[in-house]
Amino acid sequence: MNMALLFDGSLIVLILAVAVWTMAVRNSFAAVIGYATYGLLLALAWVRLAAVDAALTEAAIGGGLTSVLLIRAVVRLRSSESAARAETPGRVSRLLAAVLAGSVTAALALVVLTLPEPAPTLAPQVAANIASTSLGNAVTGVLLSFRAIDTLLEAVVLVFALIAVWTLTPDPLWGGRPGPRYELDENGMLAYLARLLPPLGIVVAVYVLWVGADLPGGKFQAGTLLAAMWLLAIMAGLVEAPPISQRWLRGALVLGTVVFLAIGFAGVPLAGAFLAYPEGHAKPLIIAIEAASMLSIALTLGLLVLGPPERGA
Amino acid sequence: MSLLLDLWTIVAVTAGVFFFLAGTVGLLRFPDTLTRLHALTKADNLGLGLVVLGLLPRVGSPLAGLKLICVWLLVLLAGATASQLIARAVRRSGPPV
Amino acid sequence: MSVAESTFYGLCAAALVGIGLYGLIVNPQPLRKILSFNLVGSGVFLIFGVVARRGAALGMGGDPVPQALVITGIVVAFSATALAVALVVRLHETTGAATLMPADAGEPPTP
Amino acid sequence: MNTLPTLLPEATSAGGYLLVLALVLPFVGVLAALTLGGRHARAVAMLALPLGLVLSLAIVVEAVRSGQTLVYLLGGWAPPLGIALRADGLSAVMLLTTAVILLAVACFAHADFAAPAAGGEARRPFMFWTLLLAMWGSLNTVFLAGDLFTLYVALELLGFAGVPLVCLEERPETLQAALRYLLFALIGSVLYMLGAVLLYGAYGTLDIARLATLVRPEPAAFAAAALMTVGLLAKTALFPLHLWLPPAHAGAPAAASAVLSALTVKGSFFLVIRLWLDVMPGIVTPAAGQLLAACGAAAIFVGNVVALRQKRLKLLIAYSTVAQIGYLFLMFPLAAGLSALQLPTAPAVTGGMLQAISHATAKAAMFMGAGLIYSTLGHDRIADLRGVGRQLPMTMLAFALGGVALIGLPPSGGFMAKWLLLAAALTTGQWWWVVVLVLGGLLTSFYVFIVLVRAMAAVDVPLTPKIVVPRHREAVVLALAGLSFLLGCVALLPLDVVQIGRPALLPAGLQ
Repeated sequence: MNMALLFDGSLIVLILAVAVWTMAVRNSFAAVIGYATYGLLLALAWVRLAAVDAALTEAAIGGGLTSVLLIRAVVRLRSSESAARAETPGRVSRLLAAVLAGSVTAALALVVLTLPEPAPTLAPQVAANIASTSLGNAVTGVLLSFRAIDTLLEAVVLVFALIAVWTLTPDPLWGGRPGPRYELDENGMLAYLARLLPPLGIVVAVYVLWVGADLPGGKFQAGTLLAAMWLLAIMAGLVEAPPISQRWLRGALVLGTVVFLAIGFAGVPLAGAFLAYPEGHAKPLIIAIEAASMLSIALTLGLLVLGPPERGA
Repeated sequence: MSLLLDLWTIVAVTAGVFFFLAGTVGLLRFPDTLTRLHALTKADNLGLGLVVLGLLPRVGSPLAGLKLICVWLLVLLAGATASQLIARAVRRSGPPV
Repeated sequence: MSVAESTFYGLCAAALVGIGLYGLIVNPQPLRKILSFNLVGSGVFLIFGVVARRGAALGMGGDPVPQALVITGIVVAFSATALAVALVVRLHETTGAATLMPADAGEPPTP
Repeated sequence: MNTLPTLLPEATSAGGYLLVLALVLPFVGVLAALTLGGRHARAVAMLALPLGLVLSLAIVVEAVRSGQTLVYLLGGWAPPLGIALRADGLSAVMLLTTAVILLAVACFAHADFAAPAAGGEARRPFMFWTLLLAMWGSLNTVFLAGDLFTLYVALELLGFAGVPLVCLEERPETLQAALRYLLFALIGSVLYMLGAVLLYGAYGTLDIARLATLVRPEPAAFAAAALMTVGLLAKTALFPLHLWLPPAHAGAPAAASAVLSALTVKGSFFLVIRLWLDVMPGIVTPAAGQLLAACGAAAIFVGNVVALRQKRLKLLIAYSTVAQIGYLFLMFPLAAGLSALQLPTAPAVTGGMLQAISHATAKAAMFMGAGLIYSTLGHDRIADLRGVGRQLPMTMLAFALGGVALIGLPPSGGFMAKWLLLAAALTTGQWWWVVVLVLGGLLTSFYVFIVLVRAMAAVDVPLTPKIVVPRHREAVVLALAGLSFLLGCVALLPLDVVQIGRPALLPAGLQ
């Protein structure tokens, strides 16, 4: 028991230290690397909080994909860094900010310490109703059955974000390919890795999706893995990023949401409500939604990292 | 028997952690990118290998053991690629800021 | 891990929100602001995690509802980060600079 | 096993399926526009918007007919485990307003954002129509969702639809404005979510109706209320968090500015109302209401005074939005103060909502009018507006009517709104808000008259327009302005739609 306490204590101290360092360090590149480290440490914290699904998501998206995104950005912004840094606010505003941030922290700490005991929880209700979905993973049950609308809207969020990113395309390049052209180095290590890893990654992604019904995992984690494999192949120069005007690409982007909506509406005549599943068929339908969504999520995440088109088709 | 296994786990994991520690110290203290990379990859690959070896007797099923070994191999692969890329970037464009 | 120990993570999360907020206000570089926003977000999610952990019942390690919300939240935060980063990069490419404030913050730019 | 107090079992109500359709239709439109490609985006929008107008009309009719909140339990799961869509009078009215304004904007922008004749898709038209649908879907979600986390997702959707609308024209300053807008929006939603977490931690539900019965005055609830309110105020651009708004709203194309200024800020404002009047009426103190309204009063003065000093028409209108947002917040001390006195909160809430709708219609008309002026003159410098009145008579009439609504002269919607607020202020003895209302109206009238006088000034040589604006575009603007002008007549209706589903006669303490 004491070992556990020691572990939790060190982890928390480490997380806070890395967070402070990420904020304080002058070099932005270092800050981004700090953030990647922070994401991985945070995933450990999630495991300690018995939220393995969240840990996987945090490690894959919070730590992994966000870091790739930020590293790419920081390299491109390097030339403007010193100019922007010169604008650091004066001592008074820093003090005010510290007071504000400090009081928010104090208020939150107070609330955390006074949270009711025993804690209110929906776990019993989830446990009582999860049988109707025949899922073993309660989190997947919440995401795809009880609170399916949130998950549906989240898929819409991803589409909106991608549309918003694409708005930033310079007019002449509309319909072009996102990201720079990556040269393939046939004998390079990266090309080797990009040939070796994706088959493995795809297997793992399908596995993560499949077990997500009963164990930690699901479409987001699997989709992120696929996105990472795709990005790896693109950055190694093995495949090209597709032009954003491609019809198949558009179709694949909305596939998950369309399947979700279709099954949702099928629930009206078959199960009596939008987003309800017919008795006994919940699990296969949910897996169908998850499989379609995984593809759309993978493509969307990958394209979000690549950014708006930068060259012609 | 179980005492022996326990001892093996303790020794191997401790040794592994030591290599991690050494690698991290190297990362923080060595003067330039290449030597830092050297310290990091050498020590971490070995460290993780020892930790995995130490944990192998404790897994419940052969499948779980296989997963552990896969983790080690994947980290080896990723580490080797990443450090090679970093080293090449350094050789081409000089040390980063 | 007992409820009491999860409280430590709750305090950690409160501190993370504070650290992130401070960085968000003080750091002038947009990219660092985005990073700070992610820090605040992760702190908020961690509070979700603590709330979930406290709600452990009936053999579940935590209340699955907040855990599911965290997953949604992380994906939404990533989308927001991607959009913000794309904006900063585009701004940098059009103007050669990536600052948030025009010369005078109160006076909006005129074309 | 569950310590929550049992509520009346909630069930899907008769017209509940309408809510699902209203929620899903715009998103289906976005997906269709994305897959079919830019050439068809406009057609999709022009098909979906009238359909949506019919839907929202049906929702209003159904709400009036049943006199109750419409409910739909998604997936058949009742809250707190599941999520309910709800449409009370407030939601129904806002749905209708949104559909009307978006349809008007779409008619106005029809020619501006046509797909290129040469084939293929172009960025601007594709984005405009997709984003218009996206904005619509986000707003409908805000109005219908009955769950704090779903509302968080809706808020993010609102931001993702609004930010790209700002930088549709890729000028550096609009990119900068969009970035600032995005950062404010993100801080706002993260603070909002933080509050939602605390509420879940304390009460174990995110459902608005259940929270209303559970919330007690204790640290978690106060912290949540404060965080969520501040977050939403940042998104609504209430003074002193308004700095992002003018450059963002003035930099967008006219049709986009109209949507952003008329509707987008109302989305987060709507949530403030939900929060204060529906989620935590019992714990909001009169002092907090006074503080909110004080910010509102400051916004009225600062916004109006800065608007007076603007040299460009679009910036003037944008600053006037800052001021008009201030009016929206005057309802809180009046409503909250009244509920403390255990009197009906009806007039203040109705007044606040009327102000929101009246400003939405008037401001959309004014921004679109400014767009027409811009395309006629090639600029929108207020000093050089001379002769526009002759060239664009309908637009200037629309501007005048919209201005009347902003000032609050009878019989405009703005008049009715301010009258109701005034009456509420007088009955509760809060005379200082009367002073604010009157002075604000006076300041507004200054800049409205400055613009009108400039535009109507006689010219010897009629000016040669850069682009001849087709009459039907002017007509759309005039129709919308006319609507805001005649909105005051709703007082003649026998029924106050806004009060449907609102237990206004029962102050929180008695429930």
